[in-house]
Amino acid sequence: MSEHLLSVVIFLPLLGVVGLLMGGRQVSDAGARWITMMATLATFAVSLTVLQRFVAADPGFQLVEQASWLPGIGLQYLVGIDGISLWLVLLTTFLFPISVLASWKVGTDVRRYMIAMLVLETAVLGSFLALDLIVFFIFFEAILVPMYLLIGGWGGERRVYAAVKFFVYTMAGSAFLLLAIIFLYAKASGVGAGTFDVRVLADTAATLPVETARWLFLAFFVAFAVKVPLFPLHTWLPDAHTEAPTAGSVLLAGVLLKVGAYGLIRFNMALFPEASKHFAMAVSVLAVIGIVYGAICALSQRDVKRLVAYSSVSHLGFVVLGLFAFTEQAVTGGVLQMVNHGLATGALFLLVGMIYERTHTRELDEMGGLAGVMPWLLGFFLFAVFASVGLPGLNGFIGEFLVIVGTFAVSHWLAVCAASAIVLGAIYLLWSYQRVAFGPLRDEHRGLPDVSIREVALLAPVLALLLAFGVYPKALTTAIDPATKQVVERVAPDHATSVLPAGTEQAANTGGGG
Amino acid sequence: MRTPIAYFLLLAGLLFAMGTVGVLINRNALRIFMSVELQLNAVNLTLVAFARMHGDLTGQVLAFFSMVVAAAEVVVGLAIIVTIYRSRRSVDVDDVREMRW
Amino acid sequence: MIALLAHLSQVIAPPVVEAPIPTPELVFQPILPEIALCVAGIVGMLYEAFARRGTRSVHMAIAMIGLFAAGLAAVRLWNWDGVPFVMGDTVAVDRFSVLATVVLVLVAAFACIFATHEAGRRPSSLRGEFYPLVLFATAGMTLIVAANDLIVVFLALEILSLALYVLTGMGGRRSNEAAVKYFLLGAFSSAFFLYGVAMAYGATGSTKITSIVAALAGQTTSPSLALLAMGLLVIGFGFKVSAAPFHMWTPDVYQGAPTPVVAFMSAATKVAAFFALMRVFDVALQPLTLDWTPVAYGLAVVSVLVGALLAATQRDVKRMLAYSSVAHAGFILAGLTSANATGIRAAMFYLIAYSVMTVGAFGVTMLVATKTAEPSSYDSYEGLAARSPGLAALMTVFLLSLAGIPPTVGFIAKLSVFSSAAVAGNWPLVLVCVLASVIAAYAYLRVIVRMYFREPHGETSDDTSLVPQLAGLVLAVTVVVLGVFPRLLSGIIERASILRW
Amino acid sequence: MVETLRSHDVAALWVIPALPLAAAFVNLFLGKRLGRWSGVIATLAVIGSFAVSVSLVGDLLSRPADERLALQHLFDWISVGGFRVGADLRLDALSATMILVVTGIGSLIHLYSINYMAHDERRGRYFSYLNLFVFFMLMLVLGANYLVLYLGWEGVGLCSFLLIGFWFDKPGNAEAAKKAFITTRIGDTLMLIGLALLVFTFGTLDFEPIFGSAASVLTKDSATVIALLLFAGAIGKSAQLPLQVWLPDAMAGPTPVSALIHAATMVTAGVYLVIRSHVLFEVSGVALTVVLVIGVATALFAATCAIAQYDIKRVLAYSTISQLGYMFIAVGMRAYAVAMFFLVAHAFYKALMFLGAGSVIHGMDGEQDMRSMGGLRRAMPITFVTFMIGALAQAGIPPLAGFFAKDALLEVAQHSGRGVVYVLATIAAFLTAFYLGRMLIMTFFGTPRSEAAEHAHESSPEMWVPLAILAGGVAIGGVLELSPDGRLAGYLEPVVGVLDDGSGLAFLALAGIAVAVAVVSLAVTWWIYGSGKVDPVAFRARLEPMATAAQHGWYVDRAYDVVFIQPAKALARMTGDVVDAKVIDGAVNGVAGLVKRVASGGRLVQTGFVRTYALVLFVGAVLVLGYVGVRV
Amino acid sequence: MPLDNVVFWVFAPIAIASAVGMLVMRNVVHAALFLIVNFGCIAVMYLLLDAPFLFAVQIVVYAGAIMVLFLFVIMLLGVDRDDVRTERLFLQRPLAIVLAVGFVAEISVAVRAGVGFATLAPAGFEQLQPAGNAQAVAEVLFRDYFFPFEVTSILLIVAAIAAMVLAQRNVRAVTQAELDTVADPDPVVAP
Repeated sequence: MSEHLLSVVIFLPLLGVVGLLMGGRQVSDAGARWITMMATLATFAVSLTVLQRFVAADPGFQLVEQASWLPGIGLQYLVGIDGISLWLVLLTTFLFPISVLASWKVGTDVRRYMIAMLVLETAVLGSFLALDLIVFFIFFEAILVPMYLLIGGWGGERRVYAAVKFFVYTMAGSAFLLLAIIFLYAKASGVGAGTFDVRVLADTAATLPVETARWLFLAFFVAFAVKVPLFPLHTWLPDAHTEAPTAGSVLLAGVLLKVGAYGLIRFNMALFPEASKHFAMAVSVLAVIGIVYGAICALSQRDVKRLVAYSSVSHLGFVVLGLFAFTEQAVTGGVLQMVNHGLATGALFLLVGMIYERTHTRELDEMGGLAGVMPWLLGFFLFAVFASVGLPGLNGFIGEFLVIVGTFAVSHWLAVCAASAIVLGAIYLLWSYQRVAFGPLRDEHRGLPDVSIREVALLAPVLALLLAFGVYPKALTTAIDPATKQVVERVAPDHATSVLPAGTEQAANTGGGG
Repeated sequence: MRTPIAYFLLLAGLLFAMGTVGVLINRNALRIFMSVELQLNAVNLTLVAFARMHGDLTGQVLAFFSMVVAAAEVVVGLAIIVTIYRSRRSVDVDDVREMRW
Repeated sequence: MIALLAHLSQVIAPPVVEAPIPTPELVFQPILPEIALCVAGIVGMLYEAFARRGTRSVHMAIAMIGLFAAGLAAVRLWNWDGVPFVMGDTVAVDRFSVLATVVLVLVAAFACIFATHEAGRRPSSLRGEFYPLVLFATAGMTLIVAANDLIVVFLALEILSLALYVLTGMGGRRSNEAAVKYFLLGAFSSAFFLYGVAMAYGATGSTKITSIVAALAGQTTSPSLALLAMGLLVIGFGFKVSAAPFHMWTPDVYQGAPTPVVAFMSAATKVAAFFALMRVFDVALQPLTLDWTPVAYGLAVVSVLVGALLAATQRDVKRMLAYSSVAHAGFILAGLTSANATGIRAAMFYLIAYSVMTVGAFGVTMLVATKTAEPSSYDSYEGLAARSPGLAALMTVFLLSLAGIPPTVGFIAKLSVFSSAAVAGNWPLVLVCVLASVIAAYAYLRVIVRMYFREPHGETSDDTSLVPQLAGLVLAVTVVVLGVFPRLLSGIIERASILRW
Repeated sequence: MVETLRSHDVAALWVIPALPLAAAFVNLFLGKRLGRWSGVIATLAVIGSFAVSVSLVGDLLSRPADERLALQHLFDWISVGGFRVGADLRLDALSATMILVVTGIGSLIHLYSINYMAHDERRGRYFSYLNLFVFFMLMLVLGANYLVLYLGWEGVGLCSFLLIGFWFDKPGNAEAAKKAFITTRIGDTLMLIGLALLVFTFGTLDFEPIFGSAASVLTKDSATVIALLLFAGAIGKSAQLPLQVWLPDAMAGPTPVSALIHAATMVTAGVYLVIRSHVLFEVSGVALTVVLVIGVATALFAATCAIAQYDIKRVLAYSTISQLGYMFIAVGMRAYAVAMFFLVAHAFYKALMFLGAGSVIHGMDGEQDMRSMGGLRRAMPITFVTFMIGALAQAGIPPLAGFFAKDALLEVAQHSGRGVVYVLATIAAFLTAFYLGRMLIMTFFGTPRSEAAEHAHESSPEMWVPLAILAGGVAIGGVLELSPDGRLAGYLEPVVGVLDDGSGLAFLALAGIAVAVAVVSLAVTWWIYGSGKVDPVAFRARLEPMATAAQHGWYVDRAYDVVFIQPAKALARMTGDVVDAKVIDGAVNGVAGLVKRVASGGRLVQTGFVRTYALVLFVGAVLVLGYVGVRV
Repeated sequence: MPLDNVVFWVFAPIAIASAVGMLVMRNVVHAALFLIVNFGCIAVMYLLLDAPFLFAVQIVVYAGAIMVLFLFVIMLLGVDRDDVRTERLFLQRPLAIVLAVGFVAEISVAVRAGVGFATLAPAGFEQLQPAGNAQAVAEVLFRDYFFPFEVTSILLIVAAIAAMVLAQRNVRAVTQAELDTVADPDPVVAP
């Protein structure tokens, strides 16, 4: 168990799948729900032991497992965890039980639904933990299928269109990824033994001619940019989000998008530092465009889910901006923002889903005054809204602040433009909240029930974390920091890895609180 | 003999090409099949010519084999054509296109 | 017959030295698989001929025994340490052919299982001769992969072709059409093939693969004829493996032929033809590698594009699978462009993976919407998941594997092919292949969409009987297991990929 | 100029904000069950933190002047790669003053609210929001670094949003709430950029090191940039030009809220911020001038608007804006002590007037339009008296607190030789007295002009007791301070430094002028509105369209709507519905469509004619052999 | 001019002409007859190339057996009337001709490079076959190629089975039955 901890984390959900399959038709819907719940909870528990065994100070990979898999081409099963992936893994294992609980009401083909969920969890965890490019790619691709089934099977009216779009779009992106991986592999096998081990390939990539490295960077980048999604490759997201079932949206926003950003920091930067620096400005500009553009698009949406989807585009722009600023603060902020956005937007989608379950509409124009009938639900909603508006004290703020501060060292103007999105964010989120919660109540919405126990049970942990990480983000950063420090120093050894002007370290350390 | 081997080869090639044309422009299954036979004969001629060129008998043996094959093919082919004729009352291959696109 | 008796006599009485024609000493073990298959075939034939009311189970039993025996014989050749070439150096004995033989035998076995079921459902569809014909076809295939002489290759090719023509025509009206198309084009292409053999003979004065390579390596002969031979052989093989532009027969034949037959031919023909192709091109024409790799390159590009694009527009599953088999031929060729051990291994892996998936896919196809007039049209798949989830699940696994989605064997296969091509530096090719695989994925997705996201309409009913589903399950499990533990297969291939010459 | 203070740790500092926070949570989750008690709990909590504050401040003042700095480090909030921000609290003379105001006036307003909200079934929510506001306000003023300050800064914004929109079923209120938050958010964002710039230059956000090294580290320009960015935040919060638009609408909230948030405390946070970071402003210099100009402009602008209002609360709102302008004038002249004194005084009399107005509205059953009031001085004497005291105080009638504040300000202006400022400020003072007089007369004098006015009744003790207390404070408030270098200045000295006193007209002369101005203006109002010799309506009619324009805040709102909001909406619609849907997504779908078309084109080659197939095969053959022919 | 040259130059044109004839004849029976002529010419070529055994086999097997079989089938099916020879496929014939020409060109290029148009066959071919051509062929056949020879037996068996299977009447019954069930999707249209 202990030496295979990560594998256990990855494959535990599949145990649930086995259970569901073994049970066959005999498994009742309720049974399926409970089996899935147990599986996800168990996974969460195991991931907690990972957290407990994780050494925050160690910047390298921990709990590494290595096993030769396909020696013919030097493929091996290689997983490991570091400060960057640690919290993403926990976020995943944390969000999954909640999503399962959120989909308690799903009535059709419960077994298939739950199987899809569990497979999805394994795939996501795998892609966060894989250190072998092919293993990563396998999990990365494996994400598509269950998500595709979830969207297409239990989604809204245009679900098939959305599902296929999601699938083909992402797959087209990852085609380039595969291509680049293979190229890298080819080069590596030219140098030494063929392998897909990131850590080894990083050295190989260093030997590549600059031009080649840049092309490879782009190939990787496209794949991940689609997943993030980065402007202008984002158009699959609103459709997918809008049509997906609640849990689908939650996981899509909370976890799947992070895989893209994670890929950027884990592979693009680790493998092609020079190229990363070379393209940093371009990417940052794209990110900023995405930030503002997403916000502006959100302003014009009439569908709540679409609105939140565009807000995701905007927020993940922050993540990418942070990652490519290459200052420790910014990168850490970016990673932090990944986790926080996962929680905040996840919460938003949960709440939107609950509202939808009651009002059966996602159109802002068909809501209003709901705060009167369900004060608690809308209260929670407001809480989540302010979390993603970036209110200090809630988790959304720290990430954005660090990103902006960190970007400042690189380019004042990018930081300023990004900051402008803070206003826009306030505008569209409050505007939508106002249209949902305030104003006169519509007759057909009279007497709608407020939150049920189940809903409170699944909301409470998320909201609690929104507050906790806002008040004490250090809980996250202590683990993230060493890893990002390493990345930054690898990418930009010459360039200031910290926003702090030289010589003020002392002041910074002694100043606080005297 | 004084005739350059190349002449035989070219003749064979020519016949083969004509056989090909026959396959392409005929609508009658039997004609198409005959054209195929013509091709095979051209190949046999090539084989024998090469045998002569190399001065060993393998080529002739190969030609012999190809004749056997041709015979077998004819049996099957004609049988198939017969069946198609039975089900469609025609040996015009252009009528046989239920499946397309 | 006569010939058989003749050599039986030789078996009984070893040839006397002062016989007018000295017969070389015979080693039968290497051709035992073929013998087993032929014997079983003949027995089956006799049974069909003389048993008044022949029952399928007996046929099945005979066939299975024959296949099993052949498989066994083949496996016992794994550690063969006798002479590398037997039967007057016309047959090579190496693990390469052994592996192929085993695969072919297995494919044939599955085909028989499916056929038995199909025939049980529609007595008129497949008749007793099916089994002998499959056995003879298999014999031809096992022979073609072991052949060390182009003429044997040609003969074996003809054996399997003739058998397949007939099998194709065994169904109804459409299968007649398929048969006639298949036959005419097949004869046409085999003429090219034979011409190629002739040119090879002309170029080197021999048709033995080993002596051809020796002759070419020695550069004693003019390469131009050899090149011509290469070109013509490419055409012949290209037809058999249905690589574009020699693929035109594939969709019609796959759509028209009885499904079990398609299951058999789609997998087995590709395996046999490709293994033979590898032997001929990587051994016999090895000195011309620099000349034929570009051809393979071109064919690969055309095939993947044509296959993927056209597959994406089909409305009939069997037809779609036909185009996908074109695309897969392209992928395999892409692996062969590297013309080295890795490439060959990749191609072998891909072939075996492909046969598993495609046999499974067609097996499921056979069971879907059996009552309807157009069982394989996409409409029949609408709401399959709701109608019979088991079939839908199986089909999904196979389709995903064909699409190369992890963690199925299809992905590993594509990966190894691409990487070998990449290591050889064929960049544009890999790029095209990757993009094509995306398009192909979309093609398979269209079927999945219909199976899962559409409501079943009309009173279509599927055949959900146990045996074929079990067979499908076995294949599906293989797909996944090999996808997760590819070593199980690659380990064997490692040791089988050495060609003797 | 700021000699660094020797600090000492105080463990109990956190209690001050903690109490209201706790009460907020209690009220939030148990509000329904507590019923009436929720108000009591809330009030007790604030009173409690007032008590703690008093004791801590006393302790602070008991120390020698250069040790009046108490710090408490709770925990590391952010700590990333050497950049470290602690959750640190800081108590010095400045924050001491602020917390006393906040908790003191806060507790009075809480007390007042108990009755005011008695009939609202959501009062649990109300009090929890109110407590939450106090918490954030305390964090704002107690923060030992800019980030904690920013936390409070945004928090109070949030609470103001919640409380303005408290009665959300009226659409207008929700609108106002959103407007308030977003408008201030614009300033806040600029301020955030300022913080980023601070980090960039100083590597920290703690007050001590920044102010300590500002003079040496900052160039004049960078100082200007930072200072102005911070000031932008202040402009938003304190509703100065050009972001003043939200405050009048914010009156949609319950009146006690207006009293606490939009008069006494939150809106003064801007002043606090500028005073807190005066070092940066001084290094810049230009920034101070900007502050001064904005202050003057706002003071005048808002005063003119106040004159034309009918809604009693809107009068107060504009007067608040104008008074805040005064404070910034003081700050702009580096008379920080004066500004602080002005702030405190204003907190008292403006809270007083708002509560008074609330009591009037309460007595008038929710009527806010002064045209339907009149003659209320009989119906509600206590309210009248207290309100009057507040008004006179603001008008600058000695010996009330307001007089000293304004007088000190004018004196500084005069002595520091800023003649223009002096004149403009005096004009503003005249206008101030004018609209106050107008309000007084229209509300309390003359004859009742409506049903409600006739049946108006005095409010209950819970409501007038706070009024009385505040009135007392206003009355004796002046004692705190008899000259610019009075006690408060003394306390603040260690923080804000001493004001270099210039020379000019004597104190008394200035005072005389100031009082004269006030009295004259009040007389004029009496002549217009009270004496009956003039018909106010006709008088106003003569001033059209000026009057209406002023009533609508000189149409700044509408201008913004036309210039910013509508274009922005159009842009958004364009981007969302056209660019994204048609262009970008269109491109994606276009590619897919292209592939499809190609495919279906290629499909047609599969004609079903076996001879076509043969032809294609032969084409391939010839191509391959052609390649061979080339190779030969 | 030596005799074999004469023979070649006499029979090669006949071969080509008969092939052309086979292509252009309206009646399939005539076409078959022309093909027989062609085969005869090829047989003569075998003679020229010192392959008398194959000369015989060619006459017997092809002209005798195979073509007779063809004619038999033609008569059996009664399709001996003139064919419709209108071409419905776009560019089919021109393309066929052009491609064929190209094909010949390619072949000749290769042959020229590989063999050379002037090279004569080595003399002394007769010495290889003292006991006559048939004997020699037999030796090669049964010494080196006995295994392929065995394989042909399988091939013939398959052919036999094929004929049996396909010739069975009930195949047609089935197709008839299915003709009723399966509706012809759409009538043939010329693209």
